[in-house]
Amino acid sequence: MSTPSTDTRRLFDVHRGDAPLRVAADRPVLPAATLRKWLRDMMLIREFEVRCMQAYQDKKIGGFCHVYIGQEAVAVGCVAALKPEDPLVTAYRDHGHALARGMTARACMAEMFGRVDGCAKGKGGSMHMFDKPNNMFGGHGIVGAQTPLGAGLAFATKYEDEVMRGGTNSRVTLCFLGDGALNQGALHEAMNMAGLMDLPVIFVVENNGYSMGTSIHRGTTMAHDLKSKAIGYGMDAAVVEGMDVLETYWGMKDVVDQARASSRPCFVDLRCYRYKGHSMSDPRKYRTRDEEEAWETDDPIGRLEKYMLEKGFVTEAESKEMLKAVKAEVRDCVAFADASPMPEPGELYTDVYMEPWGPYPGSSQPTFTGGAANVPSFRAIDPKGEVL
Amino acid sequence: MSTPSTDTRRLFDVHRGDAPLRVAADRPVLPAATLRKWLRDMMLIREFEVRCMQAYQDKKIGGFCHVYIGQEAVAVGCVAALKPEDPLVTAYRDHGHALARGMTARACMAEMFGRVDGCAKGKGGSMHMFDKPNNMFGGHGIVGAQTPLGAGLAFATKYEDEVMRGGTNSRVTLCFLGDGALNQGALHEAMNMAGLMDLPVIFVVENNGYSMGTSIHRGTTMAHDLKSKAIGYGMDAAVVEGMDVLETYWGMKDVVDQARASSRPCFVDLRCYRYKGHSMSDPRKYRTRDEEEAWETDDPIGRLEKYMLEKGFVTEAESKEMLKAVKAEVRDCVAFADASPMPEPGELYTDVYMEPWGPYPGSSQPTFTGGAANVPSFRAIDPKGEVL
Amino acid sequence: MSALREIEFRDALREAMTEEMRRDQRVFLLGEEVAQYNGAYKVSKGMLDEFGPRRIIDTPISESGFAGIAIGAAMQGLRPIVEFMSWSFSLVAADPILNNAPKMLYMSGGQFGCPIVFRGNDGAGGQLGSTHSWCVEGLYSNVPGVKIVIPSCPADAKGLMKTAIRDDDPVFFLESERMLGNKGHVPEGEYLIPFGHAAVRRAGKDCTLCSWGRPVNFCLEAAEILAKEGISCEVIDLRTIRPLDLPTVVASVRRTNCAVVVDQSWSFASPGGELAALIHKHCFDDLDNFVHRVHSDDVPTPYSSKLEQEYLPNVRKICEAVRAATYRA
Amino acid sequence: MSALREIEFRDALREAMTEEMRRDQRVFLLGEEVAQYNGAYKVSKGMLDEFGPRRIIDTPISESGFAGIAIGAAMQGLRPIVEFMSWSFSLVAADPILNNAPKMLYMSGGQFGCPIVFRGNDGAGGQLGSTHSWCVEGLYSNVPGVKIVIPSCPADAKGLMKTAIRDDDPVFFLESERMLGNKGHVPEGEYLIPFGHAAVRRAGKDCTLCSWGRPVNFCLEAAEILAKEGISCEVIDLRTIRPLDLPTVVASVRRTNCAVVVDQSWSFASPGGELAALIHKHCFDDLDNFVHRVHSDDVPTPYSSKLEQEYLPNVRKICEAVRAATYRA
Ligand SMILES: Cc1ncc(C[n+]2csc(CCOP(=O)(O)OP(=O)(O)O)c2C)c(N)n1
Ligand SMILES: Cc1ncc(C[n+]2csc(CCOP(=O)(O)OP(=O)(O)O)c2C)c(N)n1
Ligand SMILES: [Mg+2]
Ligand SMILES: [Mg+2]
Repeated sequence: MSTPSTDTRRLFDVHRGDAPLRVAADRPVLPAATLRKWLRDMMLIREFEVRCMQAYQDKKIGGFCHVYIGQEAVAVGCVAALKPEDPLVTAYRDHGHALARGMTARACMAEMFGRVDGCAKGKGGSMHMFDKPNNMFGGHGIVGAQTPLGAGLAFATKYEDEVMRGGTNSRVTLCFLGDGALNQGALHEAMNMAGLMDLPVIFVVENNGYSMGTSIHRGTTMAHDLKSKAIGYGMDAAVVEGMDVLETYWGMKDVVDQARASSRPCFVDLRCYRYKGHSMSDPRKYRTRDEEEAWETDDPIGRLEKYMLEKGFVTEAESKEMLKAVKAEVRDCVAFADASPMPEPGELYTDVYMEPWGPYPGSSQPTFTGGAANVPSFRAIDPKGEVL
Repeated sequence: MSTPSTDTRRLFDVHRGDAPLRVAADRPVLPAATLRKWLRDMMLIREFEVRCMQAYQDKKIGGFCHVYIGQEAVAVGCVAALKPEDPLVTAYRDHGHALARGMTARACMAEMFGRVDGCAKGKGGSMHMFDKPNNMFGGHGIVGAQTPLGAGLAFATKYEDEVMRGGTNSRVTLCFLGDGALNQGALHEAMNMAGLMDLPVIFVVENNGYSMGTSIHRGTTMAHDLKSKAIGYGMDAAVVEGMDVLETYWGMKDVVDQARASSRPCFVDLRCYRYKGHSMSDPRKYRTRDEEEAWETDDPIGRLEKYMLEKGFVTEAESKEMLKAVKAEVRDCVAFADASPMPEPGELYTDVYMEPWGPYPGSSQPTFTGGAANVPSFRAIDPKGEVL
Repeated sequence: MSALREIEFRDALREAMTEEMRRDQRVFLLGEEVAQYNGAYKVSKGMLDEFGPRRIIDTPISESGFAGIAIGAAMQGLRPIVEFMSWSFSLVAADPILNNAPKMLYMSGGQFGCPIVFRGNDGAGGQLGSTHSWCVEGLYSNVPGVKIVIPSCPADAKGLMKTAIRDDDPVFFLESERMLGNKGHVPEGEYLIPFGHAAVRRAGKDCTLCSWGRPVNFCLEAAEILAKEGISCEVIDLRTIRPLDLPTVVASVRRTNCAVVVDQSWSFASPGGELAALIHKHCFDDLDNFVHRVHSDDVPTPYSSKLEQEYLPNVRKICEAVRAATYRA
Repeated sequence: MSALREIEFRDALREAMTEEMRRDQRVFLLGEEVAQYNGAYKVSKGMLDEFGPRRIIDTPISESGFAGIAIGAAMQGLRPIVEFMSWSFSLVAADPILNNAPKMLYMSGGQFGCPIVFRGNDGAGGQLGSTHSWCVEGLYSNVPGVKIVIPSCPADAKGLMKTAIRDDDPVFFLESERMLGNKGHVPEGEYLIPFGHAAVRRAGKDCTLCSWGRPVNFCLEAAEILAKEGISCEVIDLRTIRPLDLPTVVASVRRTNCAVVVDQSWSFASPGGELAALIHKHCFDDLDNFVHRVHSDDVPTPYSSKLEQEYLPNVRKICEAVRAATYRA
């Protein structure tokens, strides 16, 4: 029952309760080249998303389009804490993860334009970015649906290592989810099983404080202490800062290293903010401009840039140059996507089955082309044991 | 990943971690008449279930049959803590709850025999016992499915009181679930919403330590401290003893009274044991005879009887008489069920819709009989606004 | 006759809900973003202001949970309206909506009904991709105990929604994101449209076109084109597929001797396939050709606009099917 | 020819799984009670002993969770077999099995397939009541991207299961609690039965009886009875309904000019309805009567034994349908 007291929960303050640990200051200074890459990657994501918004207005991109602006440090910092062979899976706000993981801006943009050169030939779209070579197991459109998949990826890497190769666990799976996904039952089933089966999966809640127009306090109990949700599954939990890529990296590195060593799951409350609306059609009436500005002044890109300037890892000129190069890359990817052809109608009927028996609009003729056709054809045995 | 360490979890020891509070000793002595009713109710459930097992062997009862032997104190103690108008909903192991709530043994047994005099005319069966006059909202066959329903019943009672009548909450809903249901996502969605919406629902986990052949430690993380699962939803939680009806009653009374006063949900880890197998076909190889015997010596019926003898609330002769009467009642209900006719084939087609438009094997003729037929028939408007 | 009032499909839905909520305190609305956000698609715009947060209720993203809560509330006598932002998200709630709601009355031997309306967007919404473009009638219409309503125009949306809310059984009400902005005449004043009564949207003599929901509009467009080719189509809008107004269809096919079924769901084991089989049964001696069918192609919904257009039932495909069915191909 | 080996349906399934697990380390089995309990229905009896707890895995009662875990594992290259104790419990996992598994390949543009077998008991198990008696093919066969196998006898169960495990696509394998104890000849040695190849179980000339799964056995009984009345039935066991071996059906109906479809699911929008519509389409000029259909009645499954018997497709109903279809009623 919504009671009047509900209204007081409307305030966005994920930072009630435990504040994220700040650990970066105690850690070694990272190589300049590493930070330059991160800066560039964050710029790329930001510029990419800005262009997406334009392209969406221009009706080049269809469907829903959820941009990642403001959360760049999360994708970049988390991916940096992984090895390339560690699987990653996420929800529908997935462009940032795809790019951070190494998908080219061209393949990503072409996908959103629905073109053949998209990562999924234009069949998946904005919410469903898959990139096998980069161990990116997709964006997933149904809230929470990726969380059992994440546990399954962890299960599989461990099974491969331990059962098939007789070794020990070597990979950790990162499974991102939004704070809204905390309330989907699938997550809880996945967390319990991850805990029981000792699966090296990290559930990273990108806690940007809102699911669409619902502030986390209106939709999620114990929003001020999400770790409490992990405790019920006997799982380790951490609160990590997501608006500062150094903090994100170091915080996540601890978590990832520990999960790899222990082969156990972990839950991360990763504090961040999305600057834009939920999707293109969201006027953000559920929060104040003040709140937005407060977060935007704490911008992760500006922060890293400042740090690097201070450390002398980059000059202002270099940084400008970098941004220029990134902008060029994004312009290029838009041009590329624009030039890429629409898929032929015949593409409708491919990728439905690995071993197809179609296409068959209106009927369904078994036309085997794959493995099953090559097996000894044992047509039928009647119930009395006679081969017909 | 199942690791060798799993095996150590196989031991059945729900009593690791918090032991249930024992509170009854500090409470007033209850009237003899009350306790006599409880003793009789527990005897009735036990004898009823013994007869069910026989009738199942005799193939008078079909399908699955899950008996409640050993858990009698739970149903009787919990129901005693309720008011008659408080809704109750449970899972498929539901005969005990139905009887404790006031369903006649006749209606219950006839239902299991699939006869017209069953509580659902033989259509529901053992797992689906509904009794509207007694506010028993069913046994439910799908593990966990009743938990959102329980939250919904609590929502409705509160809505009726507060929105429709302008009063304050007056009723509490009891929602039973097995320990196996802890791992169904639906429960977690229901708990979160109950917490958010301040629903006066009590989730009573009948923690008998096993879901089929799976000991709770093999299927559920944090089995030694289930309260931890409630904490993630900001919900009160209690551990209550289920093998002693006085403890169950007083423990649950505290919980129920508090939920009624606060109009808030609560989670109860109610410790008990089922003496028999999961269903009729279960040989119980997953646990030792020793374990079973240890629990059976702590029998709730024997315990109450002993207490009452000590207090002089009942004599040995009276208690024997009571058992005899109960046995007669159960024999009678079996005879009644046996004599009750099988439903006519036409019953197949009733109770599908309140406002029916069938039966229609193979076709579907709209034959309105209910409210919708009585509305002004506004046949059609074409898209241009002309009434055709 | 004064100027006809034209309103959007979403407004028609809102009028129906609002009128019924004023009339009956037991009715309430719950779902994601229905209250403070005024509805993801603005169907419930302003309803929080009128009815307050106890009757217009925002929920977390817990379809299984809130569908189940609504069912429990309905068992206790309330009359919930559950908004699924999209029916595509109802798969996570398949158990409560299919295993609880439609069977409660039967399993309880008539004791507990479920007067409840589940509603939301169904079908392709425009490049939403595979996970978000379900036509759930392809799955759910198999299940007895539910009533399924799929309106094609604002006037029907209102009249059918009011009937749905007053109906004592669980009603699945399937809207379309692509139609919410469609404007149409909606009469002033109260009216209800009974379930199981098809509307003949256009009279014709050569071929009976049967459809429901959004594709009805494509059928009307196709009929216009085909009329110019000399093929006269009768367009029947079934409005509800459970119950299904077979008599109206059969009467028409007995005159036209030809039928084409247009159904947005996948073909295999679909309501369209069912209707085709039923027409064959009841018009066996009347048909000059087999019943032709137009469906979404039997593949997951593609994202790319061109593919999606090709995938969905469209005017071209309908015209082709009618030409083939009437031997004018 | 030496004495034919007869084993139970459950043993046939186990042989198939065991052989494939010996052959391919990527194959593993998970589900409720499959390991220590040896399977709720003893299908996996002894497999824990042979393969150990890392490949035969007990799960909590979390269908959505473990189905999703299996799908994730399949994306990574493993080949899980998921046991649903009953397909009735798969409704809580509808989203992963319908929205993830069958669409992954498409949504990823061919990058990630899901080589996975979901298996378990389907259909009425004998007085299990409304919630536990689903024929999920009535719902799930609408969905492209899955393959659906419904064997009727132990030999097929083995050969089709082996094909299912080797298949690179998600396969829904529907067993029947009522058949697990059925004995039948199962050849020694390895064999696989390809999908999409129907078996003609009995040759006949007056009427084509089409079915799959358990009711095939009723059709054979009915054919025996009808033969005595002078009606010669051809009984076709489709074995898989996605893919559907339409050519075999059509060839038969072109000879018999009469068809009856027997499908255990509810009638509306069912695979049986689909097959009827397809027969009408492909045999329009051959049929002497409309395709008759036998289904479960369009009501929730009743508990009472007598009602349940009446509710299900049974020999009497099949005989009546054939007599009506052949104008001998
Ligand atoms: C099961 C389901 N229900 C509803 C939706 C619609 N929906 C898409 S995103 C979203 C909000 C999710 O918020 P959150 O998880 O916090 O992620 P964020 O948008 O903040 O990244 C909703 C309700 C969906 N996709 N799936
Ligand atoms: C969703 C679902 N999965 C599986 C089952 C099969 N099943 C019925 S009871 C049961 C065990 C439940 O154990 P628990 O919840 O502890 O209740 P108890 O039997 O101990 O009373 C299982 C697995 C089911 N009914 N529903
Ligand atoms: Mg969020
Ligand atoms: Mg238990």
